[in-house]
Amino acid sequence: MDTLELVRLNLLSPMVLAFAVGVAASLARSDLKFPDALYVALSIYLLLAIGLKGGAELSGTPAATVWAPLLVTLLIGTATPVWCYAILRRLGKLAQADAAAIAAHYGSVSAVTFLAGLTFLQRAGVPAEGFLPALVAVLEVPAIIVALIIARTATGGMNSWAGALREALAGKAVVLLTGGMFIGFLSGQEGVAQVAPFFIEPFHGALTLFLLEMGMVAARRLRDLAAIGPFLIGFAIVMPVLHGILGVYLGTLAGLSVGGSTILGLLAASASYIAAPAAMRIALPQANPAFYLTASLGITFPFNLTAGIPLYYALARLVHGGG
Amino acid sequence: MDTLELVRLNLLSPMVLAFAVGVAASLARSDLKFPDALYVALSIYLLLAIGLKGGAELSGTPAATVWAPLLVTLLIGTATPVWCYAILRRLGKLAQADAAAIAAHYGSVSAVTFLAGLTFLQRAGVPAEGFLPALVAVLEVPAIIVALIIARTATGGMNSWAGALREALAGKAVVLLTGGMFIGFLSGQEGVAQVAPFFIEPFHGALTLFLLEMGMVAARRLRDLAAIGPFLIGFAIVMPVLHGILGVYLGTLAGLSVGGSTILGLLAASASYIAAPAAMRIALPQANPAFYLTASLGITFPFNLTAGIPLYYALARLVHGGG
Amino acid sequence: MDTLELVRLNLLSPMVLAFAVGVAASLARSDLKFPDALYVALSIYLLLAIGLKGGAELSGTPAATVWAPLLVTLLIGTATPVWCYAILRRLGKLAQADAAAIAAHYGSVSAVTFLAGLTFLQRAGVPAEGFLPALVAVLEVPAIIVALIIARTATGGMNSWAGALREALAGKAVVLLTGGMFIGFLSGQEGVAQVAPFFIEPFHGALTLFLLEMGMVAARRLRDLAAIGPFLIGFAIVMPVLHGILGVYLGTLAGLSVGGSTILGLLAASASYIAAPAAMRIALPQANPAFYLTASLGITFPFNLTAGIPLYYALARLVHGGG
Amino acid sequence: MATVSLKLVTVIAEAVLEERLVRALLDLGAKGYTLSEVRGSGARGVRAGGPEVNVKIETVVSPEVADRILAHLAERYFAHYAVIAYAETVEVVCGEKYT
Amino acid sequence: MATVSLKLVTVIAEAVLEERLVRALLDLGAKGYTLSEVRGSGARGVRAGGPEVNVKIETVVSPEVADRILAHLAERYFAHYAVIAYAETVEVVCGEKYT
Amino acid sequence: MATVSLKLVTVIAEAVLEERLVRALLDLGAKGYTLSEVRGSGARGVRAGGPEVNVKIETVVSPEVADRILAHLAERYFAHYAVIAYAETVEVVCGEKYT
Ligand SMILES: Nc1ncnc2c1ncn2[C@@H]1O[C@H](COP(=O)(O)O)[C@@H](O)[C@H]1O
Ligand SMILES: Nc1ncnc2c1ncn2[C@@H]1O[C@H](COP(=O)(O)O)[C@@H](O)[C@H]1O
Ligand SMILES: Nc1ncnc2c1ncn2[C@@H]1O[C@H](COP(=O)(O)O)[C@@H](O)[C@H]1O
Ligand code: NA
Ligand code: NA
Ligand code: NA
Repeated sequence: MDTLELVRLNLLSPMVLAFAVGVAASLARSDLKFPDALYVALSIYLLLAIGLKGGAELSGTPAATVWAPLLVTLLIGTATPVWCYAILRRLGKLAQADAAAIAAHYGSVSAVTFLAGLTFLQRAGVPAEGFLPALVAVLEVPAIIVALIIARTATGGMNSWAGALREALAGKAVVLLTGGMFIGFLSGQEGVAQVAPFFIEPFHGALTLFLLEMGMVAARRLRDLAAIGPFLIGFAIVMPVLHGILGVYLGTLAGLSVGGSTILGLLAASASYIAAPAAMRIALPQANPAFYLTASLGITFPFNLTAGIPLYYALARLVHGGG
Repeated sequence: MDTLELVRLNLLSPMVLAFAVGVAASLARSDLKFPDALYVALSIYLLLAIGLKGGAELSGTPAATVWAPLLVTLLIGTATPVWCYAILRRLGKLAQADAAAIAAHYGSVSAVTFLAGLTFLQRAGVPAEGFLPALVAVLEVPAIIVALIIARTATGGMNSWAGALREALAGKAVVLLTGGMFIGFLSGQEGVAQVAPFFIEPFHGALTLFLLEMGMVAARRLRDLAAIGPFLIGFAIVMPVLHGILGVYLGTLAGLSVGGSTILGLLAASASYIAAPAAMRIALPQANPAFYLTASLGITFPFNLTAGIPLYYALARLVHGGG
Repeated sequence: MDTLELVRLNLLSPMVLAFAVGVAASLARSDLKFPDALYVALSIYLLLAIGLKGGAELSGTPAATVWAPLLVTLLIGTATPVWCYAILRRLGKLAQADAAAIAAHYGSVSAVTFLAGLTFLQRAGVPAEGFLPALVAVLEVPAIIVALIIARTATGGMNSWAGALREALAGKAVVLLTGGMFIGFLSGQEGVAQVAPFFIEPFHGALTLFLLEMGMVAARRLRDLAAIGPFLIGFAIVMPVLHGILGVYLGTLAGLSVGGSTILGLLAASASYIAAPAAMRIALPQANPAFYLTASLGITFPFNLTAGIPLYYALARLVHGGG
Repeated sequence: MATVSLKLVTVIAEAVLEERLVRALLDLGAKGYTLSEVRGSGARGVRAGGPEVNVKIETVVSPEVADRILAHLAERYFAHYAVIAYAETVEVVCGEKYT
Repeated sequence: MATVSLKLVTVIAEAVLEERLVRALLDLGAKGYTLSEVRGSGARGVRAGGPEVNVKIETVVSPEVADRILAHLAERYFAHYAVIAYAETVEVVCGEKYT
Repeated sequence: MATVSLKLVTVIAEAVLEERLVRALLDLGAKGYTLSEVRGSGARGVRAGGPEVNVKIETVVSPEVADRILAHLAERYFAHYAVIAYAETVEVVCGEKYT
């Protein structure tokens, strides 16, 4: 399959099309509105499902193949926020709190982007390691901690440092992912088979429905686009690509397959919009949410969903000597 | 299968039985209550699913077979509200606003009735054209526009004419149906296959659950029965039958199969209870909702669900020379 | 399979593990929170689904095999609250209202416990009668009535006696179970097959998700543990075991299989936490909810879920001469 | 804008009482009410186990009806049920609608 | 604690009007609003069929803006739509934020 | 009906603060609270992107506690967080329950 074909395959997937429909509905000012409860229910479902599946596959994976990917993931989670902060301060001239908050978002991870990536690989017939959800869980929190340490060092005082930390670690995304992995790991393939008609088979459809809503949310964020300025818009596209290259490369070094390296690239490239915003509102309220939400949700998320996924896959094939 | 057998098949379907349970629960004043979010989530799901399926099948249909059914559907959507208005004014002596509002409802369409019809055909083993959901989307809005034009001509002033129109066109039913068709059309059979365990296979079950709630809603409307008077009660049963005959006949002319003609009859016979009420509340607030809601939701909907579906099917077989 | 293996099979099922994750999330004070609408939607789904399945299987069952199990179930429902009340008054020295309210809970039944039991049997490959859901419906209400009669006799006056009764009979659990059975019975195996991808196949997964939430709810109840005292804690463990033995024995007498006897034991052992609490709050508001909710939800439910199910199964095998 | 002074009575109660309280308000002379689902916790916290699920019922009524409602609640509900109630004065347009 | 007296205007209206009413409030000078989903029933009960789905919009404004809002609602909405509104005095911290 | 005059303090705040604010209210002397999920938008609109998800916390307290709550909020939250608060006088039955 050549690159154009991959892009087409991705753009014409139900997921990406549903995202587009959501954007269009929002721009047409439709009265279509997902109940909050549906949005929350779908995210609970998706996170738990991905954990379950990952846990079940982890139960059959020798520890030897897992430690290297885990390590590079941890490395990515702690290093990326550092240089994001430096770039945002030096080149972007952003205030300390704003820079730290954005750094937290780009160092952390978006679970939905991850799911979209897995679905792409599946459609393209590319296998990927089963334990990848574990990497999502590992990548979620470190960047938030690093960014808060930076902010504290830079600004001195800070509200509710400990509280923010505890909440990030016991945050729902982490609890559902690790909880799902725990269930999947202990009940094994056989246990997961029993719940597969609920958690595994309808998964892509539920993700499609969720992306319709994400499209509406992302479109609303775009109204703030003018406020965030050209530098941040550029940052929200260039930075994911750089992180994507890094992730693909480190993933390959750590022994991941083409599919796995694609996903690690995508994880590195993705920006959080669940765990990080909540932590930032509590610990760094002086940081302007219009900056980090518009960048991560309005720009980086759609970018990765549409262009990023096939790009990192093409890169992974290149690095693996295929392509 | 003879007519009695068809009626039995329809009445003993899980859908219709669930509707009956809903009615009974409401009459028994049970504390069973669907959360609003569940009701909304189920309607989002149903509309999107039907659009998806229709879109995927449309992608394989030559335009030549589609234009005639689309045209007669448009005809039905613009003509039926005109005579409904005349009948309601002349024979029913209703106020102008009330007559126009009811005409909008009976000219428009009920997506759930449509779904019940498809499910009936499937159980009876009768094939139907895949592009029928497109007809639902086409039939949704024109009657609302026509009725508002009539009301404006008749009464002079009117609130928020343009607003009501825009909202009808960007209303959630239209957006989800056309959005679903867009996704289904572009991602094709293969794309829809990926989401089938969510959108296609569990479909009838979700519809059954939804009809349980619809039964409770319809039963609540029946409490207003006394207020609406015998004329409107008769209208709510006779008019669907007349529209059903027209729809079956025009559908057959337009080249639809027995199944397709049944559905077009059912569409013509059905009365809106999502798009039309919202538009009427905004543009014609002086029209009494007890009239149009009780007629469409309390009488016509149950009538079509139980008696109408097998009736229009029997008609379609007759018109097609079977029977 | 020996007993240890059964315990392991049960503890490592996705359901029980999900319950444990819910407990852990609550203890870690995670911000994970199910929307109320999701909780309600899942309980509607589970009750309706179990009714549907039971009704469809009942349609093929000769009345002769059903009457004896129904009779012993009715017997259990009316007798258990009587001795519960006596024990709670004599040995526990509880106030009349408190004793009556707790008796109502332990005489009634927990539908989720029932579902967990069925799932266990299925995993263990043990067949069970299809009509068992009918027993749940029958066991739901009598204990509530008996306990209210006791309370009325003991205390004289009582609020809203008739209202509480009507509400118990038209309560949502009863309506959904019997409504589902009605639908399943009339539409038969063929009708249920049409909705199976929604109501039957994803069932275990939905139950797993529900148990995650139940874990969080149960853990919150445990905070009141100190308030309820050692007697009630003991009662909440010993009483289920005694009722479980009784249920298994009577079930065997009534001609139930090993699987069916296990379930009847489990039903007798389980304590209500939907129908009974609502009825008690209305009819016996002076009874302290901390007592009956903590006992039934915080102790008996987890006990039955983890230890009770394999225990009653082992008993049933013993009584049936297997083991 | 010509307004009339009326009483806004707010009742917060455990959810099982919803139907009963609404009926009582209307029987006592309220012409309408507005209801929302809330959570809360109070001095008694009879149901405990985390914030409790309550309903909040608000009704705009004449001072006399307000008095009757508060008296009725105090007599019938306050002792055993989780119910609180308070009244305040509000300025209403189209006052005739509420009496 | 230094506080300022302002007006809290509460509007309860059928849900389809949400967008229109919010726009009207902001046009008339409100600087913010808070909205919740409620159910209710009133003297007219135009939509009937059980409790109706409404929105409740609350806005803290200066007395003049409050007056303008009530007048606007009375003129444009009260006749045909299911809408009620009332105002009351509240003590606000950081009063400058609302005017 | 014998009633007591107390203060109803209403706090509207971004949802992440829920737990913190509830704890603060109880620490400052409130004996109970009622909480609902609302949406809204304000002068600062810090989180923007359409109406924001907030919580509304209402608590009936003595005038002194009301004052302490408003002062605490003004000091700790108003600068950086999306929080507004106001107090009004309400007539309460069974006033002893709130103090
Ligand atoms: N001081 C208070 N302020 C606001 N709401 C309260 C207060 N006290 C109690 N409530 C509400 O009334 C309900 C019942 O209170 P209680 O009967 O004390 O448990 C609680 O769940 C709260 O929603
Ligand atoms: N007296 C009242 N007190 C509180 N809310 C009311 C009252 N009357 C009407 N409402 C609310 O306003 C809505 C419209 O009232 P109406 O136009 O009379 O049907 C109702 O659905 C209620 O939510
Ligand atoms: N004038 C107002 N009236 C009512 N609610 C307001 C007002 N201003 C702000 N709010 C509420 O307070 C929240 C935070 O406001 P702000 O900090 O100005 O963004 C908003 O989301 C609204 O829910
Ligand atoms: Na990242
Ligand atoms: Na029609
Ligand atoms: Na029992």
